[in-house]
Amino acid sequence: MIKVKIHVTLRESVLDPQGTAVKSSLHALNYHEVQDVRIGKYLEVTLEPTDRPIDEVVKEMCERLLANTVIENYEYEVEEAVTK
Amino acid sequence: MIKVKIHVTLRESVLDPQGTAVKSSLHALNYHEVQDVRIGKYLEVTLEPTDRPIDEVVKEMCERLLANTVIENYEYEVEEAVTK
Amino acid sequence: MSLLLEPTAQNIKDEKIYKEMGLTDEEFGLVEKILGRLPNYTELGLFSVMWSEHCSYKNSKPLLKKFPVTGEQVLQGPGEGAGIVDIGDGQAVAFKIESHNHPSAIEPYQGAATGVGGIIRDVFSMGARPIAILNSLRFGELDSARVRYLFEEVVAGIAGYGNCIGIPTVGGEIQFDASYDGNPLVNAMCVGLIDHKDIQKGQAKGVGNTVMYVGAKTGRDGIHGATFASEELSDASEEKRPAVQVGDPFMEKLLLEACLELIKSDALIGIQDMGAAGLTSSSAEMASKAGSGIEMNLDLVPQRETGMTAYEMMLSESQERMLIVIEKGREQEIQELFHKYDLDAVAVGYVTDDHNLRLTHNGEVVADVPVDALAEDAPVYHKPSSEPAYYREFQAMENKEPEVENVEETLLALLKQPTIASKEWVYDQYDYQVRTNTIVTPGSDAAVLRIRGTEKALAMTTDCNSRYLYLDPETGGKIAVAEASRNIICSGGKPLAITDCLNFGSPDKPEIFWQMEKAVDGMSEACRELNSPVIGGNVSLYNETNGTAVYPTPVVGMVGLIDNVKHITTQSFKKAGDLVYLIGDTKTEFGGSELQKLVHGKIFGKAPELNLDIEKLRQQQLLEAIQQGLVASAHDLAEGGLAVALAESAFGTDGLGVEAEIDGSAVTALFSETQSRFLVSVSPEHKEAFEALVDAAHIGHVTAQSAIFVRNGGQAVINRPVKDFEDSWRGAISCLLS
Amino acid sequence: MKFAVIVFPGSNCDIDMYHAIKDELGEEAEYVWHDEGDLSSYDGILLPGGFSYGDYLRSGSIARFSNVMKEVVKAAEEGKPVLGVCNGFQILLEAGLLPGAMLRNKELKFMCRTVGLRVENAKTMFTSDYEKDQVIQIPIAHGEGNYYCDDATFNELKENGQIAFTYEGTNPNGSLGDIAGITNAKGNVLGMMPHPERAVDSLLGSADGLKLFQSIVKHWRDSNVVTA
Ligand SMILES: Nc1ncnc2c1ncn2[C@@H]1O[C@H](COP(=O)(O)OP(=O)(O)O)[C@@H](O)[C@H]1O
Ligand SMILES: [Mg+2]
Repeated sequence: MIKVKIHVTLRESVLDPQGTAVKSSLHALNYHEVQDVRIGKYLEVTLEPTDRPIDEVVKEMCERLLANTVIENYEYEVEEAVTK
Repeated sequence: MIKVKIHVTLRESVLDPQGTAVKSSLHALNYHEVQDVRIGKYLEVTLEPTDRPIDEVVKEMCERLLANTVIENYEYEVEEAVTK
Repeated sequence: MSLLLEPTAQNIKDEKIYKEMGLTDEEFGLVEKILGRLPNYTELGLFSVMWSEHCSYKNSKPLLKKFPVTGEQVLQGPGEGAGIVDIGDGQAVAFKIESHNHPSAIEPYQGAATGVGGIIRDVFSMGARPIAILNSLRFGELDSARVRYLFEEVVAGIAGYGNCIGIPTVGGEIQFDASYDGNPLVNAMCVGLIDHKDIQKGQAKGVGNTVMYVGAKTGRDGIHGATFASEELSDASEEKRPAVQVGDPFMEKLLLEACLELIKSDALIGIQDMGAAGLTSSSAEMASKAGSGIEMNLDLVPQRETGMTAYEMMLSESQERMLIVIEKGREQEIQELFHKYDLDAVAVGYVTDDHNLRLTHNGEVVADVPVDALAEDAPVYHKPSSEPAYYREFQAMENKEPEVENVEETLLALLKQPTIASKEWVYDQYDYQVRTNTIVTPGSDAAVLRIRGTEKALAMTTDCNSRYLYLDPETGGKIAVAEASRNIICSGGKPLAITDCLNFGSPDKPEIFWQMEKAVDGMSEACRELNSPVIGGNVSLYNETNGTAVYPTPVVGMVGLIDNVKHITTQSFKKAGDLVYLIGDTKTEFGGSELQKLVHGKIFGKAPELNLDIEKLRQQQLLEAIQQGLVASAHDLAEGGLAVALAESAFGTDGLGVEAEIDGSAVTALFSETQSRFLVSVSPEHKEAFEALVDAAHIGHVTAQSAIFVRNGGQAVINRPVKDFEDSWRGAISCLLS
Repeated sequence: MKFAVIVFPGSNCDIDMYHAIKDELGEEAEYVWHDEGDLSSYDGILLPGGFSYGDYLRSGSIARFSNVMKEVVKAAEEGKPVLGVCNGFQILLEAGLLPGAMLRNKELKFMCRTVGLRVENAKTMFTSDYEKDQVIQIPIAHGEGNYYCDDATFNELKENGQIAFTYEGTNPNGSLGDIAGITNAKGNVLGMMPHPERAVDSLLGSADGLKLFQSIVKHWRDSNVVTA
C-alpha cells in the first residue's frame, strides 16, 4: 500500500476569506503574534501500487480532480507503507 | 517569523462524507487503485515569536479554535523562518 | 508578481503595447489626441478598461437607445447601478440583471458566486434592501463531463454566495444546448426594495468633499477582468487570465448592512460599487455624472498584497468594495459606522472641479486624465450588419409536424428533456425562504414575495427561449418579453418593467450584429406594447468558443406588482371538478420547439409567430379574471406545449389528475409551441363569470384520479398515472448527472 | 415575555426570528448585537440561523467566542430558555452548551426543503404544545446538519429524553439517529436544524412551528407569572 499526502493551497494573489476570518478571530482571542493564516486542504490517499509510476498517477489525479489549478496549487509526498 | 503547518483531520471513528465522495469520483475516473481517501484541513499560520513557548501557543490555538476535538485531531510542525 | 518594469510611454506606442490591452490603433490615436500627449502605462490601463465593451458599451450603445425606457412607474431608468420603479405608498422596487459568463467559464464556482455578489452590490448601492436573487443559465448538453462540472459548480457557486449572504434565490431558468458548450451563460438578477426617499445616486458632487474607500482590501485579483470579458474565449485566454476573484459573501453581508445604515446618514453624497474595472470605473463614472473631478492618493488604498503598482490597484477587480463620497469633515462618523461591522473605511481622495481623474502614488502624479474621456466619451461604433444566409433558408421552410409514433411516450420523453425537466435538483440547493417573504417558491411560473406590512406582493421571473431567437431574432426577442410577462400575469401580477442581459457572440461579425439589432427591435416593440419599459441591463458580447457563437440570448428579467396577496395564483391544479380551459388557438408551429429538437436532434424553420395585440388582450383578460378571484390555477404554455403544461399543472398536487379533450392533429394540439396561450383551471361556480370575461376553450376538468387522460375525437391518446410522468420529470436532471 | 434575538456578524435569519415572535406570537423581541455584554433583562434567548462569520473554518466555531456568548452561557445556567436554530444550533454545539458536533450533509450539498419532523419528547419546555410522536412540517435550509456524537453521548441523549425531534421519512443530511434537534440535560437549551420560525404563517406554507414558541411562552407564564 502507498499512502500519499497531498496539500492543496490557494495560489498567491487569490483571496482567502476563510484564512482572513480565522486570523481576525485569533486576534480577538488575543493571539496578536499571528501575522497571517492561509487555509487549504489536506488529503490522504491510500493506493495499491500499479504499473504506472506513482508520481504520474498522483499528479494526474491532482490536476484532474483533487486540485482546482485555476486557483490552487498542490504538493504531495509519497509514503510507502507495509501492506497490512 | 515562525511558520506553523497544522493538519486537522477527522477522527478515525467519524465518517468522512467528502473523502468518500472523492474516492468514488476517482473510481469513476478509472483510478481503481485508490483504496481510501480522507480529507482534512491544512493551515499555515505565520507568527511573531513571543515569550511563551511556541508549542504551548499552537496547542492552545488548536484546542480552542482551529480544531473541534469532538470530531477532529490535529498535528503540527513548526518551521523557523528567517525574518525578512 | 508585480510588473516591476512598466513600459514607457514611448515604448507603448512604438511596440503597440496597447493592443495587448484591447485598444485599436485608432483608439490609441484618440487617447493621444484627448490627452495631447502620450499616455503612460497606468493611464493606458484606465482607458483600456473603460473603453472595453463591458464598461463603455461601445458596440451596443446605438442599439440600447432603441429600448423604451420611460413610463409613469419609472423612477430611475438605465444608467445607475439598478433601475427603480414605483410600487406606491412611497415604496419602490430596484432591480437589475448582469452577466458573469467569462469568469464562470474559467472558474465556475467563483465566477457564478462573484456574479451574484456583484449584482447584489449594484442593488444596495442604490440604497435598496436586496430581497431576492434570480438567475438565468445556459450550458451545453449534459452528456459532456465538462458541462456537468460547469453546471454543478455554477449552481453551487450561486447557492454558496446567496445562501451565505442571506438573500433568497427564488427563481430562474436554465436551457441546455450545444451552442453553449464552451461558453456557458451565467446571468444573475437581484431585486431590492426601497423607500423613495432613500434613493441614492453614484455621483461625486461638491468640490472638496471626501472620497472614501469601503469594504474589502485590494489585491491583484481580476486585473483587466473587464477587458477579458470583452474578448472571445480561446486557448490563448489561458495565459492572459488574471488571478481569479474569490467571493467573500460574509464580507458582503457586512458591507450590505453597513451601506444600508449609511444611506440613512445625511453625510452621504454618492455611492457606487466597484464592479468591473474596480476603482477606475467607480471613480471616473461618479465624477463624470456629477460634472466634477476626483483626486485620489493610492498610497491610502487598503491593500491585501505588498508592492502593488498604481496600474494594478486601479485595474484590480477585487470583490466586496464600494466607493463613497461624503460631506467633508464627517469622515470620523462614517469610519465609526463601518468599524461597527469590522470594515475598513478610508478617505482616499476628494472631489475636484477640474473634470480630471488625478492619481498620486508614492508622492508622484501617476495619472491625470479627463473623466469624461474615460466614461462618457468612449468611442461608439456602428457595426455593419447583414442578414445571415441561414435565416433566409429557415424563413423559406414550411411549418411541418415532426413525426411522432406514440404521443404518450413522447410526452414522457419531453418531460425528461433537461430544459423541461424539474429544476428541483438546482433550487433545492438555494435557500429560497430566508427572510420569510417567499410565498411562491421556485417551481411555478414566477416567484412571489410578500411586501411585509402591506397587502402587496412582487412577482418576478427570468425568461428567454434562445432557440426562437436563433431562428428569428426579432420574433424571438418579442417572445422573450411576452413570455416573461405571461409568467407574471399567471402569478396574479401586473408587469412593471424589465431588465435585460444581451448575451451574444462577436459584434464584429455582421451576422451576429444583425441578430443583436433584430432582437433589440423585437424586444423594444414588445416592451412598448406590453407597457413594460427597460430600466436597466447589461451586455455580454464575444460569447464564442473557437469561432462559434452561442445562440442569441437576450435574457429578460421582469418584476410585476400583485395588488393583494389574495390574487396570488400558481400553476398547480387546486381541486377535483375544477374546469380546465385553454386560452388561445393552436397552430402547427414547431420551429425551435422541444419536440423538433427531440425528433430531429436540431432546430430549423420559422419561430412561432407572435401577435402582440392578441398577446396583450389575452394577458389583460386573464389578469382581470385572476383579480376577480375567478381563477384557481394559471400556467402559460411554453416549451413542450399543451401536453407539458397539463402535466406540470398536475404535478405536486397530492393526487389530482386531469381529463382533457383535444381535436385535430394530436401532435399539433399537444406539442406545438404556438404563443400567447394559457392553461387555466376554474371552479365550476365561476364558470359563467369566467367565460364572460375571457375568450377560452373549455377542454376538460381536474380529476380526483391521479392520471393524465387525454382524448382526441373520443379516442384516448394519453392515459397514464401522473406519477409515471412526474417521476420522469423530477428525476431527469439528477439522473443525467450521475 | 421578552426575547433576545442574538445577531452575530453573518446571521441572516435574525429578521425571521424577530418577526415570528412579534408578529405571529405577539410577544416582545429585541435584536442584540454580538458584542453586547448583558442579557439579564431578557426572558428567553434566541440564536438565529445564518452564516455567522461566513461559517468559515467550521460553522459556529468563531461566533462562539463572541462577547455575548458568555451571557448566553449564564442565561442557560440560570435556566432561561435558550433556542438555537440551524447556525444557532451549530454555535451551541461549538460552545459546548449542547453535546456533539456537526458534519457536512452526507450529500455534501446545501439543502432547502420542507421536511417532516417527529416530536420525540413532548415534555420539554419547547415542545409541550405538541403531542408525542406528532409529525410536523418544518423547512430546513443547511449544508452542515449532519449531527454526530460518540456512542456514550448518544445513549445518554436517548436515556435522558434529550432528543426532541427526529426526521420522519428520509433523513436529509445523514445525522446520527435521524436527530433533528436535541436539548441539554436540564432541558432548557434546545438546538435544532429545522427552522420553526419559518413555519409560523400558513401564507408561507406551514404554521406548524408556532406551537414551539407557544410552548416556551406557556412554560414561562406558568413559572413566572403569579396569578392574582
Ligand atoms: N436556475 C434556476 N434557479 C432557480 N429556480 C429555477 C431555475 N431554473 C428554473 N427554476 C424554477 O423552475 C420553475 C420552472 O422554470 P421554467 O421551466 O423556466 O418556467 P417557465 O417556463 O414558466 O418560465 C420556475 O419556478 C423557475 O423559477
Ligand atoms: Mg411559465
